[in-house]
Amino acid sequence: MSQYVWLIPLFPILAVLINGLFGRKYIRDKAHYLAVGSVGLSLLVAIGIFIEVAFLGGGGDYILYPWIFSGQLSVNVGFLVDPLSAIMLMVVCGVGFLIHVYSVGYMHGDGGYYRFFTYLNLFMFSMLILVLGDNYLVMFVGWEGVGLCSYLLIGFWFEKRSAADAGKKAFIVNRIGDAGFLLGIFLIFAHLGGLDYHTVFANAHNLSTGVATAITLCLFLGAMGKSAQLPLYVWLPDAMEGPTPVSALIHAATMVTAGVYMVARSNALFMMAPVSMATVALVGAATAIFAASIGLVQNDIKRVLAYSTVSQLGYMFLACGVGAFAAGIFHLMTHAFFKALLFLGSGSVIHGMSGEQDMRKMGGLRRHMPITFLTFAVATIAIAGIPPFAGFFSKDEILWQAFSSPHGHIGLWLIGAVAAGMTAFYMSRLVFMTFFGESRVDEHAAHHLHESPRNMTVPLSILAVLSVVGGWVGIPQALGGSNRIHAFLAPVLGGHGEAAAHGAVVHHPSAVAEYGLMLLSVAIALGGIGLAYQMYLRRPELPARLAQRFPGVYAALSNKYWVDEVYLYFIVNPIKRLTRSLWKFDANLVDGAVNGAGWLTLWNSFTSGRFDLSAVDGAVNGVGTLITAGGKAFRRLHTGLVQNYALAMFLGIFVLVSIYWLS
Amino acid sequence: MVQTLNIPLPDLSAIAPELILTAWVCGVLLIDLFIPKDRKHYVGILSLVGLTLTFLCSGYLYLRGENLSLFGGMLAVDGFALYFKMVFVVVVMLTIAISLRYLPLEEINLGEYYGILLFATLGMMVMAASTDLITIYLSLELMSLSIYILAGFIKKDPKSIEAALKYFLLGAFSSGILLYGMALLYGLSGTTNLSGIGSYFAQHDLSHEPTAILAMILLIAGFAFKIAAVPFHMWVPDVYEGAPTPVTAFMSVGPKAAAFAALMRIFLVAIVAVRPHWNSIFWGLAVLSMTIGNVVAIAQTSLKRMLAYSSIAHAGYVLIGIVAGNQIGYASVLLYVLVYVFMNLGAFSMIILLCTKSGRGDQIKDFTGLARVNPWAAAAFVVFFLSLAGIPPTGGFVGKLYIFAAAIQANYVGLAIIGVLNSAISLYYYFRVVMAMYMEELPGPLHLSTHPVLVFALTVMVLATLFLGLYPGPFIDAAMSSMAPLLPKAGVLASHF
Amino acid sequence: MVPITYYLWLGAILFMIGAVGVLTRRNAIIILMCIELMLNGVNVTLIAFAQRLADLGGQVFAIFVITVAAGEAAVGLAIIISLFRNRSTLNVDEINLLKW
Amino acid sequence: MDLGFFLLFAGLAVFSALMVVTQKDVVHSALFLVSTLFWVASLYVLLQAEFLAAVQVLVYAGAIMVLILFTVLLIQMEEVQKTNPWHRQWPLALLLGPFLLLEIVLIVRRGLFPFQLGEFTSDKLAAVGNTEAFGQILFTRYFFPFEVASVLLLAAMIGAIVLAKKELGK
Repeated sequence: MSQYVWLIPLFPILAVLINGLFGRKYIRDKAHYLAVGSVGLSLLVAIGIFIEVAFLGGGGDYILYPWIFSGQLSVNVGFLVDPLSAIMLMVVCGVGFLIHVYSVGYMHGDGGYYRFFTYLNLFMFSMLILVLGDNYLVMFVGWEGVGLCSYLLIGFWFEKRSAADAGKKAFIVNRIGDAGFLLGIFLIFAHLGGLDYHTVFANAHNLSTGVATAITLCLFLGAMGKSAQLPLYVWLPDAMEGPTPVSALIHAATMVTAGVYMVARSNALFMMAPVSMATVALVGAATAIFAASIGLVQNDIKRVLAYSTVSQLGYMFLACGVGAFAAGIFHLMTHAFFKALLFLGSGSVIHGMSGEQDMRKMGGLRRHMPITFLTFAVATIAIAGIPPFAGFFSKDEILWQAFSSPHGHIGLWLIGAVAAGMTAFYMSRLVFMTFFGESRVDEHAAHHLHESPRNMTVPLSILAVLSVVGGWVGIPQALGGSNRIHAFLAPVLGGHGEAAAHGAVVHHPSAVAEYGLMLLSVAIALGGIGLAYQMYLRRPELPARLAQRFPGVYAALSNKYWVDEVYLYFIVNPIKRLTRSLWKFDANLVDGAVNGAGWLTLWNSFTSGRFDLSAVDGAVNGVGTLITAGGKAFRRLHTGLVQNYALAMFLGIFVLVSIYWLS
Repeated sequence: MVQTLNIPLPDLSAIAPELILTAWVCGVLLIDLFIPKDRKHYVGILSLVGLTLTFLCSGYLYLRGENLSLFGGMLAVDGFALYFKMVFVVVVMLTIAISLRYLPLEEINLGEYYGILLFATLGMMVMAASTDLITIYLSLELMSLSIYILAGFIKKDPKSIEAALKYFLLGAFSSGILLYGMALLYGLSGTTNLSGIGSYFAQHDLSHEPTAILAMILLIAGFAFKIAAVPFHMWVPDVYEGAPTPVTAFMSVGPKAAAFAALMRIFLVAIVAVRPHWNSIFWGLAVLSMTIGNVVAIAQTSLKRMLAYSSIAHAGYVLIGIVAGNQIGYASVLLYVLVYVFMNLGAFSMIILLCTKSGRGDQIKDFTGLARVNPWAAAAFVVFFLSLAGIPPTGGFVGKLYIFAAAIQANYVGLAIIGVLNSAISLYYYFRVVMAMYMEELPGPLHLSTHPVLVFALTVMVLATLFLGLYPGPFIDAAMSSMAPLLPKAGVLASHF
Repeated sequence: MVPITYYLWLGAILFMIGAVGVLTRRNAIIILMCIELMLNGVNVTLIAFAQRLADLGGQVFAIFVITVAAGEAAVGLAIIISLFRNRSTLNVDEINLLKW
Repeated sequence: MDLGFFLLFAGLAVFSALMVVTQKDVVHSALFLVSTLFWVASLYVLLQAEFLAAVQVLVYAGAIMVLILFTVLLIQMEEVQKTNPWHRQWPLALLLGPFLLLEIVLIVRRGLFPFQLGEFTSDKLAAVGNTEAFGQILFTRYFFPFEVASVLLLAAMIGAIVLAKKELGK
């Protein structure tokens, strides 16, 4: 079965070609047949492969053809089937398939129906290439592909200016990360002489710590961009401008986890670089608590989920950083189930509410949307970490590893535990505000309020089941399970100083500690839920009073710690001031000589409304604007006067000769 | 005293490609006189036949592994020269293919167009093969003069003739500078032969001779003008915008590649002794070209100008390969040139696809909603842009991969970082066009004027761009082995592959 | 015997007068003539070297430079004539349709 | 003796060159260019390049300058004369030019130029005759560039005709 792995990405790309080239004229609103069908076929193959890998011991490296085979660099287009990629396949194809089905209902009647499915399938193709590739270069192919699709899909409703801006923002931040990843690849090539995983990991132990640190930090920069970690997380909340199925698939379940996958895949490299491990853990932990705290006060239903995603991704990196790669992947999987479910559920709510996303205008929806409510509640319990739901097992394992692993630290555990409490709180808050209490729905929307169609609720139900049982593959031995997923992933991820298998330490003196921590984290989760219950159901006036009591804290949280603004003031504005004064200096100096008019206009363009603060939205847009303005400025040098050009050449020669003459 | 002249004729079969082409130009120009005005495209097709012959001939010599020095060291027929010759012939064939429809539209359907294009080809071919300053200068001028003429071919269009004037004045200025450098080089070493200069420099330690460095700077200025590296790039946007689009497409790849070929011959063979100096200058030029090219491209509204700046940036990328100075670096120059031919010509050809009697179709906004009208055309454009931005799985990615890998291997990590960041920026402006094509609604009816030959050429370019990305191995091999004749002279040890 | 340096200086001076002329004069024809001056500077350099080196290569190079100059002048003047028909000016300052 | 002639010719050449650049009238500039070319040709004679001197006068001062003057006459220049002949950037050019010249002058003064590497010493040239030696070498060693140059002239000719001829039938 494994040898047919190439079929998995083939189906979606065929659908892309057919839908993309004939969609507008011939297929139009039937685009989903091909789109959903192709992903379904991929899912079938993926299931077959998974069964083979899990139970029959199959798998291997399937080389399609040699891609670059000349010079010192030799890379194949090959697919690697091993436990890690098998799990990723199941997550991507499974969740992807459900979301495709859901999209049929959600996107019904949209003008860009065929376009949507084309992009979505293209995304599936890229993501599958990413997880299946047997070397970094093929992974990078997928990596860039998912980035492009994300860009196209965030900006899908391009009529909305905010959507177009969000696309731009995502794009720029991701490019920073991608550049890091690419540099990491080059460094790997330069120091290990190859790019396929086998060669790289087999030779990783020859790397010096310094080189390994450089490589892994570059790789992690890529992961930070793609997986929205501090400080590159800013694009993900804005990415919610895209259609909700996109948020569910790309910005929750699959693409954003690519960074985690990459770090886990490169575990052999990361284990060589303690500094990088510590960085990963710290960034992960910081992101987890930081984003969770912002999530506490957001009122847009999708934004809460977005910050929650950022926070949960932080958990996964925390796991990787303490050497518990399997735990990271485990959480990646369970998170894919319940976060996709949450997003789809919120999509169902938004759909029912005729597009309203503000939770303050919801309430009491459980009566109108019973299936959505039920499934949403399941997902909330799962993410809050209440046993025996999926989230409990994966999150608890991460916390335990953060505490007990040789790379771990009690501080990391503490941060994780507090963030877990916050998670429980804001998720319950979301449920209480949306589904309970009195209806605050305005009349117009209330009129249309309805449960979503079957093709949306069925995926919700399936995901709900998965959110419950998904964690059972990783029940720790301390609770009488066998932690199958850990054993399953061990050939790829295990063995690297991780505090042995979770639960294999039952006889360890700290077994008591493990039970204790487990209970503690459940208690924290329940506490979070209880607090939310108190604040939003029992005494709804409480939040407002708290906000009044602690205006600073509230403002900090609701303004997302002013991160965008900080970027603006501390990075963008100084650069701007610098360039402006440089230009001014230049302009004064050269003005008389080189065409003054050009320089004046240039200076003008800097001082005029182009740099209007209010026009600049956040740091990243600021950087974009900055580059654009730089372009506009340099452009003015091209005065159209041929002798200015000749003078530039002459000046170039003059400078070069002078440099050498003086030295 | 009566002396008989014995003109030493070598085995002419080695320069058969040039001979065929020369004969063909004369034939084409003569036959053109008898072809009626509305049938001038036959001249183009006839030229294509001649180019095919030239290509086959070059290919035969290439496969035979010729490595000769002719005319007393004036000309080399080696893998390096033949590789470039084949690239040039492909460039010109594609240029003719995209011109067939364009010329009648602009009412410049003259047979001489093809004749002069072939002259330019001849110049480029000789340039890549030259191993003497005199031949390099003459062939460079043959190429440049032909392009001055082609740039101003739409005489009634003030923009076209303005482009010709600007290119001519600056080109003549820069070739004067180049010539001065060559004269100093001649005075320093007593010969115009590249290997002769190289061995003289090696024997007498001239690596810190101020005059040698002055000559080197002047040569750099001259060549930087031709390859459009900052700050010698100022002509590029204006000339690219004004010239007839097929000519722009041709200019952006052909002469650039030829200049790189001659540059490599001069700098790697003749003045390799001052390598530390020119290397640091090229480092600076590469960084400036990439950064300014990419940043200014963002601010453009005209697609032609945008592509002009992007071609400046690409010159910067290619220079990285030369700065790296190892075998992969040099080979990556050859590889990148090949990839660049297809992707850049392709991008310019898209403009021709949109060109109508009423508009030139060279604004970015002209492409709004193209994906709705013709998804095939839009998809082709996306392929070219992905390749230009260096996104896998296209040829541009493989080319950039090799260039940056070479830089890293040669320990120019900073240069590689700047290059990678720059290619990150570049996607931004390429994708503005993609967004316009895919995301925005059609403002009005959009007419694509397709022509079977143009469509065929576009298909070839798309497939080539993709093929180079998906299966680049043979081409990398070719680039590596073509570079081999120059490596010993450049002091690079060819490692085993 | 005149030292070669004098000839080189003369060549440099002619070259630089031409170059400055290219940068400062606005008339396209005069710019073309200034370029011819630059080429003359180069030729003086080449021929001076040729004599010092007792090698005729420099002289041959110089004659090719003159040939190219002739070709350049023909093409350049054709462009200038064509331009004048179009724009009725030879002022390169006024020829700036293409910019930015 | 030689030095005296050199100084005379060089001085005249530089003076004429300066006049080319500074004269307002194109025709005056052109005439001064002819003068420059002539004095440079005289220098060629001093350098034992008699053939080149002849070519310089015949081709350059003769043919090329006539071409330029024809163009000048072809184009009605009245309007052109009225405007300011100087580009706005002249101060900078005038600042940089002499500076760069100074640098070049100082650099080439220290240049390590080899001496008499070739076979055509003054005595040999005097015996064989410059023109003959030149012709001999042009058609043997430099045969290939000669052919390239001929192609170049052909291309230039065709191009000039295409660009300069008026559209027929319009």
